[in-house]
Amino acid sequence: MLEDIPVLSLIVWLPLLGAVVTLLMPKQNARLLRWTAIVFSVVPLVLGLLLFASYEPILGGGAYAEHGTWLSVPLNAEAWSASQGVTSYRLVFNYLLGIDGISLPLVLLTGIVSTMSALATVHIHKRWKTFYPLFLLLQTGMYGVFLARDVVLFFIFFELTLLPMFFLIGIWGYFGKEKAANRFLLYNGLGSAVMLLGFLILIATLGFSATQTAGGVELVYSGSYDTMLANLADPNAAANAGGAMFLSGNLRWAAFILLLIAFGIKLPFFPFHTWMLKVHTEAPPSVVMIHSGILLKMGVYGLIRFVALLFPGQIDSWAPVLATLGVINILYGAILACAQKEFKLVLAYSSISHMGIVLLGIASLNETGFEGAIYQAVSHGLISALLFLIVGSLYERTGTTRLDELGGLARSLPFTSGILLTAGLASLGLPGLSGFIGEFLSFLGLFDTWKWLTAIGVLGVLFAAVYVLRGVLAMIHGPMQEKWIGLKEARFIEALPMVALTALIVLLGVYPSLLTDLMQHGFDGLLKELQTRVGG
Amino acid sequence: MVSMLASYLTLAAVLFCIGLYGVLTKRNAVVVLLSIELMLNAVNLNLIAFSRYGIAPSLKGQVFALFSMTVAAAEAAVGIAVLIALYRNRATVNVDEFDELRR
Amino acid sequence: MDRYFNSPVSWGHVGIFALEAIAALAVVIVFVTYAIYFERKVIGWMQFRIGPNRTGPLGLLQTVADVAKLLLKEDTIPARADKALFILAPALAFVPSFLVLAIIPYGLHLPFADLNVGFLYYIALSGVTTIAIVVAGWASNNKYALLGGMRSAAQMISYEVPLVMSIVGVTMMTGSLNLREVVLHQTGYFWHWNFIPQILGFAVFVVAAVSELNRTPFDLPEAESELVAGYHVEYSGFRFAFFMLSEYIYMYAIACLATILFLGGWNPPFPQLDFIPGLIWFALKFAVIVFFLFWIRATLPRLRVDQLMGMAWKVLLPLAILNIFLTALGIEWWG
Amino acid sequence: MEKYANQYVIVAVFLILGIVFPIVVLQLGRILRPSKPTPEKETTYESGNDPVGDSQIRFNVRYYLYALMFVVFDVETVFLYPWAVAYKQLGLFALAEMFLFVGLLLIGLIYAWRKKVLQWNSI
Amino acid sequence: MITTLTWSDSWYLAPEIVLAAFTIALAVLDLALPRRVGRDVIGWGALVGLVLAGVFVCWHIHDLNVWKDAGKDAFRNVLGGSWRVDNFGNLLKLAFLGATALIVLASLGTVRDREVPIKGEFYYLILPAVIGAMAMSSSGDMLTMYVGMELLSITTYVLVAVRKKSGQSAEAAFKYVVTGGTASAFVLYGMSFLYGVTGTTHLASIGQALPGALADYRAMIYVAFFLMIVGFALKLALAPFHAWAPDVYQGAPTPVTAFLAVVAKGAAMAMVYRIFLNTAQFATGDDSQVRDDLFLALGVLAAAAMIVGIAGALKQQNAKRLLALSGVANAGILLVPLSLDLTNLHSSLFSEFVYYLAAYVLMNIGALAVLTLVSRSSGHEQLSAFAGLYHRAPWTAAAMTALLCSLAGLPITAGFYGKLYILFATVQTGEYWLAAILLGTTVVSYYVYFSFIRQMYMRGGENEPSVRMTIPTGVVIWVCAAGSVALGIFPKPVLDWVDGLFSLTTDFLAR
Repeated sequence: MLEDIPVLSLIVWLPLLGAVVTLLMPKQNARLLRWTAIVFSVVPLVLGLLLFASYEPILGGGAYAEHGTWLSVPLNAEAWSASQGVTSYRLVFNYLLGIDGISLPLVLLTGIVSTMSALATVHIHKRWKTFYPLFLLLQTGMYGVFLARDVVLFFIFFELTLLPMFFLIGIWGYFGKEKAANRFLLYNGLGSAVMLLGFLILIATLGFSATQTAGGVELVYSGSYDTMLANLADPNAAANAGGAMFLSGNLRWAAFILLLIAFGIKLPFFPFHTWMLKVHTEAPPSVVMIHSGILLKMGVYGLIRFVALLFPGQIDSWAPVLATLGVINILYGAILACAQKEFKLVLAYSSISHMGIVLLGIASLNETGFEGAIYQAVSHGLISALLFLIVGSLYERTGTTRLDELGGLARSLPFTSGILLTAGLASLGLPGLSGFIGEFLSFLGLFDTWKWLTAIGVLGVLFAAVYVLRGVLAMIHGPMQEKWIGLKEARFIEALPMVALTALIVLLGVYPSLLTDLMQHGFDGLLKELQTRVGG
Repeated sequence: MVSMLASYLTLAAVLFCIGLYGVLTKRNAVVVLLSIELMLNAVNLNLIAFSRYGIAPSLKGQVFALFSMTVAAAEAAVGIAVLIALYRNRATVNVDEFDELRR
Repeated sequence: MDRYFNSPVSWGHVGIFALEAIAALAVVIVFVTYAIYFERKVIGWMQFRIGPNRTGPLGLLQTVADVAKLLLKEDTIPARADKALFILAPALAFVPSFLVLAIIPYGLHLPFADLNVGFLYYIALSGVTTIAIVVAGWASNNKYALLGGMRSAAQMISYEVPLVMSIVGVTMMTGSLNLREVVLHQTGYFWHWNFIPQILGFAVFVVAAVSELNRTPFDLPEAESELVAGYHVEYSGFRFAFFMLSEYIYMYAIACLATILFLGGWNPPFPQLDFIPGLIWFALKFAVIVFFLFWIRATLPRLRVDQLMGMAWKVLLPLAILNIFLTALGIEWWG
Repeated sequence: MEKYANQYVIVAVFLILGIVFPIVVLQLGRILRPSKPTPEKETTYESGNDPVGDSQIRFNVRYYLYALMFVVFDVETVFLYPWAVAYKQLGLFALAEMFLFVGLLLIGLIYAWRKKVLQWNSI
Repeated sequence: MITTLTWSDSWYLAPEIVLAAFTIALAVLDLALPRRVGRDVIGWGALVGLVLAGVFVCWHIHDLNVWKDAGKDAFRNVLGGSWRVDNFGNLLKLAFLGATALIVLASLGTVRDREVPIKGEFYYLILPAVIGAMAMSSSGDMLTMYVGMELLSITTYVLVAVRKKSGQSAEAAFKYVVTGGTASAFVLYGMSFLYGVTGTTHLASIGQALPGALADYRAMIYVAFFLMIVGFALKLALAPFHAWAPDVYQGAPTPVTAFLAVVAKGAAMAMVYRIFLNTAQFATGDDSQVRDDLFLALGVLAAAAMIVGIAGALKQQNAKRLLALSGVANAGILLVPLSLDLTNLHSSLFSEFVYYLAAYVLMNIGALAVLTLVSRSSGHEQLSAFAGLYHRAPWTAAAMTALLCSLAGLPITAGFYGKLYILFATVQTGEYWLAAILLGTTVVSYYVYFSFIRQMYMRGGENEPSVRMTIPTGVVIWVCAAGSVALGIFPKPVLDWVDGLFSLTTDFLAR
């Protein structure tokens, strides 16, 4: 049944349709706008779940690819046609959507977190008619990123997330919102620029294909991911054969490093992380849910899809570097998180730390590690979404999220505090909750190759216990403050996502193969390639 | 004849440089306009020298010079007109004082 | 003459040309001397006076005496004048006026510099005199002089435009700017002379030329009644003489040009009369023009300054352009 | 071409003579004429009044406007001459072109006229 | 041999002749109309003239297509080759005419007596400027090009100074005259050397003669080209020769600023393309040293312009100066395709150029039209004039956002694709440093352009006066915004069209 409808396109474009629909609605009716947004967030989620249900890992998701030529730009062919009978010489941007074990979990994550975040938009108090279109546009961008199988398309969706985020942070954020928005824009803009350069190198070398048609030769440059993989594998392809379009070793390294930096900024790596702190503290909670829950995962996805899968040789030799970076991230994030007085910052630094674990997973270069990385990404997405949901709901009631001003909330807000505690425990990697599985798989993968680094990394996880418990406990226990007595417990519309997310976290914690099964075959090609390298 | 060409070209180059120097350093707006004319005249000299003693002498250079003279005249006319308008506003022709547009 | 032109340049040529130039200078000085005399006489007659009659027979030496007086007169330079420019101005006025004479062909075999640019050469050089006049007015540091100089500049540049344009018709008919060829083109009966087909151009030329000469009725720059003497109010002695000299040389040149461009140069009015040397015909026509110039000086009052400027731009210029159109059409129609 | 240079030799000779003549005559005059300068003689002549202020003032803008007009029209006539010289060889279309050209000039003139540039209101 | 204009030639010059005729007619009309009659009618007349000229250009394109289908060369040499009717010129002419039409239309809605006191002049002086621009893009001879360039320059000098009473306007005009004059002197000086080496001013003949001359007069050829490069850099306001641009753009009336930024710049760019492709591209084969040096110099200039332009715009508080500096950067981008090697792989430089030019036309004119509206309501041209535009005029703010996205090069807009093609070309030819600079400046430009967005959406503006929109200006703004987005979503038809019309061999190599 799913084969008959363009399900991937629907997932991508339905939120955009929703954006258009909200634009047509009356300005003052916040409730109508919100529910429309929720509906248009739920539908893609449902489609994603259907996909999940019918997904057969062994096929690698091939059944759900959607092909189409989107733009076919003519390049002036005279110079070539004169000599080689070329009839058509074009730069083609494909509309290629596809899904596999790597992207499906992230698509699901996007659906879940977006829906929850849409529910959490009750905290938004102004300019709804601008908010919801942007919010939905952002979703289109995110789905597109995870589903695009053409680098240009990927890039466009990637950029498409920038603009709405800029507005969402800049208009609805807190006091330093403009600065946060600027910083977000500049860092991510830089990241996407670097990425584009890397992609263009790929297109100019790997994206080239010549087909013999009836009329003559047709030369095409395209950003198709599959073409790239095919060209990489084919020793006779122009990219490997020398000449003008030769992907030389240096070029390979250049593209590798460019893409590493691009996705590293998004992830974020240690020196590029400052923008993220601002966003975490200044953006409104529902936006941070998306940002921390999904946008950071775009970095993970990109690292795996474009850095690891396309450059096995390079990543092979740089695995120690990546692992070191990962360990730095873990320790740096963890140590600084211990020192923060602002709960949002604790969470922000913990994100850095958790992303370090993802890096470790990737650096391990084995299936377990990769699975761990993605698992960790999904799980962190859910956990941080939940945490920020709670933060948002607390902030609405208390007007602060500073640790020293809060305390003893457990008495006035028992339900919220309970969820907060669960989320905190998940975040620090308590077995039985999803956080544990991701960390465990990543370390397990890495342990095969880098035992010492693993050990240091695990040390970081111990810190996690310190900062999470310090933060959470400071808020829910401790001396009860007078002014927090009369606080109202979470409303239904807030409680619903909290419960849902908690349930998912528990589910993933106890039933990990729900996701790992999906990923089974996602890395086959890469691993084979690595094996030949290591072996030969 | 080649030496003739060289001397004309040198003269033109000197004139051009004087003109350029004037444009860049002179404080009186009228002198600046004069300097531009000097540069254009250097070019005319060049063109005419080439058209007579050039590697491939042809009349085109003279025609070109004619056009360039006309254009230079028109340019000077507009330049002076603008300067008059400016003078009416500022009562000075010192280019250092044309600083209302700040960066 | 011709054979000099057809052989390469040598010092010998330079010598001969120098003699020629000196001859021209002598002729011009004699002309100026007696033109002034003649002018005073003519005006005198027209105003029922006698004119100069004391110095020499019939007063013939009057101008000579005047020149001698100027030569011996004390030369004062005002203390507040700009000395360098003050001294430069008269020479600057004279040099181009003299240079103009280099191109005037008096006869078929008596050309001086036979330049292809012909008339343009005259225009270019006479423009320099305008500068000299402005310089004189400026350097004197005298209010009358400055006004005179500025007026003179405005007037001369204004009238230069119709003057130049009035010749376009002649050029179109001739197909050359070369003065000798202009004359050769007018060979034949006197109705082949340009002044009949180019009557409009001729009229514009004459009016503009008179104005270019700063002569009455267009002598605003030196209008005695308002500006005392205009730009040369501070000049005395021989410096003053040089301004006068150049003014009269221009008169000479314009008369020659009018003869050449419109009155057929050295051509006789009827080809049958060509036994009389061309030089005589030239001189006759020249004399008529010169007389005409004196005549209008004696009879016409001076224009007001706005009338003067208006006339150049609003009357002469459109007429000159009209003349170009008519000439072009005429050539299309009648070949 | 070489022979044509003769014509300019004449011009050069006239130029030299034109420069030499005033110098010679003025030097000659210096020998002959008296020179007894007094401050009275060297005052600027303003009909017997003592001169007030400097006379080297800025020109009225009006003069610049005329200068502009002159530059425009005089230079345009430069283009008329080559056309006029070659007119008989050019044919009817050249006539149309020149009508256009001169027509443009005329419009310029009318423009100046309407904008009262030609109205002389200075002394 | 005397080559004169013939009646058949006048058909090829029809667009220019139409414009000239309209100029004259409108000038006369302006003189004849009594003072109290509004001058809008002249503006509409100018618009009609522009459209008519555009129709003739399209007609030419059609003719050329017919010839091409018939197997003939798709170009025509007119007046002994000094004028070329080819699709390079035709496409650019369309761009210039369209841009000018937009500007005229926008100013019909906004030009107030304060902005341009003598409106009639403004409308009919813009037409000869366009003729100049068209001559620059359509000439096959340096002489004609030069005359076109000066026609454009001199009319724009006047246009900049058209606010007679404003000291700013006059000051800007004077600066423009000085730099413009110096630039022409440089260009002309370079041309004179090129002429001296080859004995001709006809571009194609120069191209043929240069390889021979290269052996003996190498130094002179270098001098010629580098002088021209300096001149053009001045004209195009490429860094480090851009200092005049912000002053002039700020001082000029906004419609004139738009014209300078778009048409004047585009025309100079067209001239650079024509001259360099026709002549400097000569040294193929053994001795490509000169060519490599020249194109490297162009690349360096482009890079410098991008960097300096955006860096200067970073701290700019005056919206017009900011757009001027962004224009500097954009000129750099427009120059990039030319500076790249013309190889088997990269031969689509013209499509890249013309597409980005079209994008630039739309986004710049749109942004300046919005600026006119906004500055009129706020009374100044600082960035803060945009404060809270979202509240005051939400639709205009939305349009401006689209335009700014295009300027910044965000998907999916014309600016994005324009940059993408150019970037792809740089990568194709292996000029990674240029790609890096282009990308780096693009990132910085986000900050620059988003400062408008910050003002519009994130600053209060409830107390500011509301923005009064007029229909023509509104039309222009929306045409530009919609065009920017539409070109971004459907670049293919445009590029297919350009690619089908333009041909390197016909337009640049055929003599």
